[in-house]
Amino acid sequence: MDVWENYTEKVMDHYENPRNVGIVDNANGVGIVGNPACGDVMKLTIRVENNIIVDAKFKTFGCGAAIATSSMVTEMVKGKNIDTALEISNKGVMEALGGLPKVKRHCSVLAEDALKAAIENYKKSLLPGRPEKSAHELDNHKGNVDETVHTAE
Amino acid sequence: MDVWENYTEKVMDHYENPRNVGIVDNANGVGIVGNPACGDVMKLTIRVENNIIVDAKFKTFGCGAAIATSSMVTEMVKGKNIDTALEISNKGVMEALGGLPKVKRHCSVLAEDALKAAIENYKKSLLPGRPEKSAHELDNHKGNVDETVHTAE
Amino acid sequence: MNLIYMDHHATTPLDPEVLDAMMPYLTTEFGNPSSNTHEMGHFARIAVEKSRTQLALLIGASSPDEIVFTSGATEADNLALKGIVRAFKERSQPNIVTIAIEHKAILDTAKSLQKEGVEIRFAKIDSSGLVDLDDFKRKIDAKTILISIQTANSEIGVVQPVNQIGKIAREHNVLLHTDAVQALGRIDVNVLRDNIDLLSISGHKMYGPKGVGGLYVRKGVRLVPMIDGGGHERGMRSGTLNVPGIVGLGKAAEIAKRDLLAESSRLTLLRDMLALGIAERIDQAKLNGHPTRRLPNNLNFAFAYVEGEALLLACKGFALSTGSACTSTSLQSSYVLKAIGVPDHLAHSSIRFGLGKSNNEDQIELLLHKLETSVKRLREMSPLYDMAKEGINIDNYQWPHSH
Amino acid sequence: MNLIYMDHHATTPLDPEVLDAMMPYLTTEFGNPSSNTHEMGHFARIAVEKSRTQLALLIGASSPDEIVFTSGATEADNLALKGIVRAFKERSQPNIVTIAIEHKAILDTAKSLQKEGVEIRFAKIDSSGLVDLDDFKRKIDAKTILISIQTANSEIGVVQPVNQIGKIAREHNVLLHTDAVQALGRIDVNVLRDNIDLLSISGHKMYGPKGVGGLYVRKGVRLVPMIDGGGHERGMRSGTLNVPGIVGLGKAAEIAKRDLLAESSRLTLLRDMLALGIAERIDQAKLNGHPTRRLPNNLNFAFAYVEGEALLLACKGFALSTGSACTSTSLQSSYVLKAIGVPDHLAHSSIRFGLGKSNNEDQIELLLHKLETSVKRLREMSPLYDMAKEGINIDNYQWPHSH
Ligand SMILES: Cc1ncc(COP(=O)(O)O)c(C=O)c1O
Ligand SMILES: Cc1ncc(COP(=O)(O)O)c(C=O)c1O
Repeated sequence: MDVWENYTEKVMDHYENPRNVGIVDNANGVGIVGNPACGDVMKLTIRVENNIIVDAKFKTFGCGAAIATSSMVTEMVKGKNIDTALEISNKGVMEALGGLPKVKRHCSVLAEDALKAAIENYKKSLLPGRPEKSAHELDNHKGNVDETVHTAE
Repeated sequence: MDVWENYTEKVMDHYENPRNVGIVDNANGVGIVGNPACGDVMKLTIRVENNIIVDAKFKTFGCGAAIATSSMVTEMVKGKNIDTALEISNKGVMEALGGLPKVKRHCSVLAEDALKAAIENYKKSLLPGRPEKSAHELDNHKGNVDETVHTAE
Repeated sequence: MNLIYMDHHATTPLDPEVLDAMMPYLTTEFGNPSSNTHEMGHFARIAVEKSRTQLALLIGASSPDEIVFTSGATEADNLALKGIVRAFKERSQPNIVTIAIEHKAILDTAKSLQKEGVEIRFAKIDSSGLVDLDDFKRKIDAKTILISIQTANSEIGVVQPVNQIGKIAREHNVLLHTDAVQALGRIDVNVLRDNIDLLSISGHKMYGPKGVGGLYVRKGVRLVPMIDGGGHERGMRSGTLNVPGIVGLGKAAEIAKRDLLAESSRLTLLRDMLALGIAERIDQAKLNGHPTRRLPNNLNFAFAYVEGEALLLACKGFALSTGSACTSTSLQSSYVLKAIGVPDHLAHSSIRFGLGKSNNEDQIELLLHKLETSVKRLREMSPLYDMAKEGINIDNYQWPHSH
Repeated sequence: MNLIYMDHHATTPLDPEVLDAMMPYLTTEFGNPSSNTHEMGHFARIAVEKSRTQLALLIGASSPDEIVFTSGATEADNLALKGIVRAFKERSQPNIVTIAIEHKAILDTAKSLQKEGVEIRFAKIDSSGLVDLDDFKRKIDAKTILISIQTANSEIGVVQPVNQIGKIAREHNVLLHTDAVQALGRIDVNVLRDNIDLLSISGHKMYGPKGVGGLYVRKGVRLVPMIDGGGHERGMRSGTLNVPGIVGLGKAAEIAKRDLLAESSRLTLLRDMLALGIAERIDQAKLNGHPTRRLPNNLNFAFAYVEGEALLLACKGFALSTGSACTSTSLQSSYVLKAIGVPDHLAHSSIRFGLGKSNNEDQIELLLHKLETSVKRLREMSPLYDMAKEGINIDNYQWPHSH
């Protein structure tokens, strides 16, 4: 957690000027991963047209590295074919940021997971008999992508 | 043993310029007390004439306080009647020196003991049937004043 | 870079007066107090004894001889608990009564004593961090050999009712130890008034040096030393005395006593200015710990929906902390906040403000401004904030157990 | 008063370079290395790790991570012995092999371990203070969990054959601890070469600060901590790190390594000048300890028939010692001199000369003059001298048991 001297300039830049904050209008893929109990929640929304990710945005509750990796991953996927996008790994995100402190690597894993969850969610929405849902209703989580989880009491 | 700041000027004076070092010529009383294993040996020789201590000298193996108390006690007894001299206590010696550090009080006790041993030795030499001995032969110790202790092997 | 330091629970800078007092002992007066054959040792000894007196005066001890110098409060806490346990070793199934928000120096020591067969009993604390006195009393029985309760907490600043615990200890005839590290120099501490038998002191938490502290051991209290070798410190703690450190600790104690009233009222004003500013400018900022029974220099706020470290990063220029500096090498949220029932996400959103001598109103104003804008910015990025606005209760929401 | 300090076994002054290295950490860089949320902590952490490297280099360790910082060598000695004993607690009737002239930090620790059921075996030493290697081997058996032998003695400066002991330890597969406090910076110490598993270091004996030291713990060696609380130092020693002290210790180690050859040969010359001068000018002055296998800065002479403290008093202006500074609060003569068979009266007549950086030839000349005249003067006052001249053997003479 020795963040101060270990965050690269790129990380600090993406933390201070995060790209693509928000929710994509008419998103057709959404991934939410993480857990506030662990200190990180990432929500990634994408708009896919003709298998191309035409837009991607994030909302993140998390440390500086979590915000920077979220921001970076949205930048990396925009304009990419979804199959190419699925090849983006946490390592790739870290490299793009010029590296992350050891204790912060899990943030890049989270970003990869969020991306995969969003794409998977988009793919499932294409299955027959499943009407496209609004971004909000599409909220889902790694591991139980298909379940409605807004079970707040 | 915090000697440096605790020795009074008087103690230092008697240590640096000890009075009456040596063996009294024609001594008729001698006291040797202490033990090199404990770090102190005092030898006090006196010449008594008409019950008056006309001369007193010391030789001491011991710390600064041991030397100073020896020196002081020789000064205190000279010219005194032996009975008055017997009233000299370790406290009196300490007072005359302006006090001693706590850990050094035993030196004043030693000085008192040496004086008593020397006077006792003188008194015994007066008993019938006991010829006056030379100072050297008179060496004796507290507790067994009457025994010859030069049993070196 | 001109960092504004507001992490005074983690450590404090040396007071320049303290450093001045230490300098001779870092240069010409380098004697070992155990050297009794020359003046160097003598001067060192005098300096050490002066410090002992300064400490005794700070805590209201009846004699300087009741102070045992240690390498810090971690050692003092260990010595208190282990030393007493070992002194009572004939007692079968002994127990110690304490609370779950003690410093790790107490909790980890207790854990290691548990392995030796000592039962550790935790008295309840309420959601403000205050000990439940009734429960505390119930936890004490004939096998209780020691009570250990901190004077004040290093994270949430809560000040425990040590005086009342002292009365309970006296009634039950049980020894009382208190870790007063965070309290010294900030609130009045008095071992005689409060029936304290053992009290831990740390230099670097009160503008004194690191690596030195002390344990007050009331006359007549017997403890078995942890560190043997030469019989220094009435046989309770051997080792060559850290003369410059001890001199600094003594001077720090003298200053702490001298400036207590003025500095604690000044800090109270600053603290209240910060608390009020946060309440006025940032909604859903929740104070952790008791609203009034806390140290004059401590605040601990949860800024809901914003992760603490990200907020600290936004407050660059300020040295602040998200948890206890002494334990935050893991990604776990603070055990103290957990113990008083702060929900996980709020624990991760919490910031500790530890004010001190160098802080002033301008800095508080600057900090408030940073906090206000940063919290706003980060909330705009936060998916939790969106959920909250939609009326979803984050605490009860079923998050999947990801990684 | 311009005291000439020749008591460098008791403590040494801070090297000015060391103080310079410490100053930033006594002023602006006051961070707690455990604070990981701001730069202050970060800078402190870097400084601590640098020191670890400097120490590792001094003792030839393979990694800086093998250094555990402590409050001094007394703690390090305790941690080594107690930590290993507790790590081997499943072993029934364990024993430790050591020698009777170890520092009290070892001997007193051994005594307290004895109470816990650990057998302490003392290998024979000869009249020069050197360990008897054959006897040492014989003392080791299957239940031996640790060997502890000092690298060099603080009173008589005798340097033990640690390299050979290391081979024996390796052959018997037993852990080896050495207290290298007096050796560091004076002779070459190398843990890898000598198969040392644990090694104690003290700052203030090598021109570093008081209140800081270290224990080298070879990778893979497990020991149970004495001080719990937060898990600092790989879990082996908790407590806020004494950053200025640690920085100073590191710098002292760097200088010790850098200046080792030059300074030790310079000291050897001074020492030999003093020894030769004493031999030439004062009859019946007997060297205690081995004539050649001793530290370059140590001499220990018995000036027969003259009491040591009286002689020191005569040598006013010089800071010297009659025994170990760490233990001489009693009137007992040195246990080290006793253990090597020095007769009581000669033990009481012994003076330790501990040379160091500030000493020079002029001072040695001055000292020789003082010694010569003082011994002469005091012998004239000494009844023992008279006895000796008469041919009486003081050692065997039957003194009455007075007071
Ligand atoms: C309440 C409390 N107790 C004990 C300690 C440990 O003290 P030290 O840093 O002197 O080891 C600390 C701080 O680390 C503390 O805040
Ligand atoms: C050989 C030896 N070991 C251990 C110690 C104790 O070290 P410290 O003074 O760092 O506690 C000393 C000196 O006091 C010593 O000379």
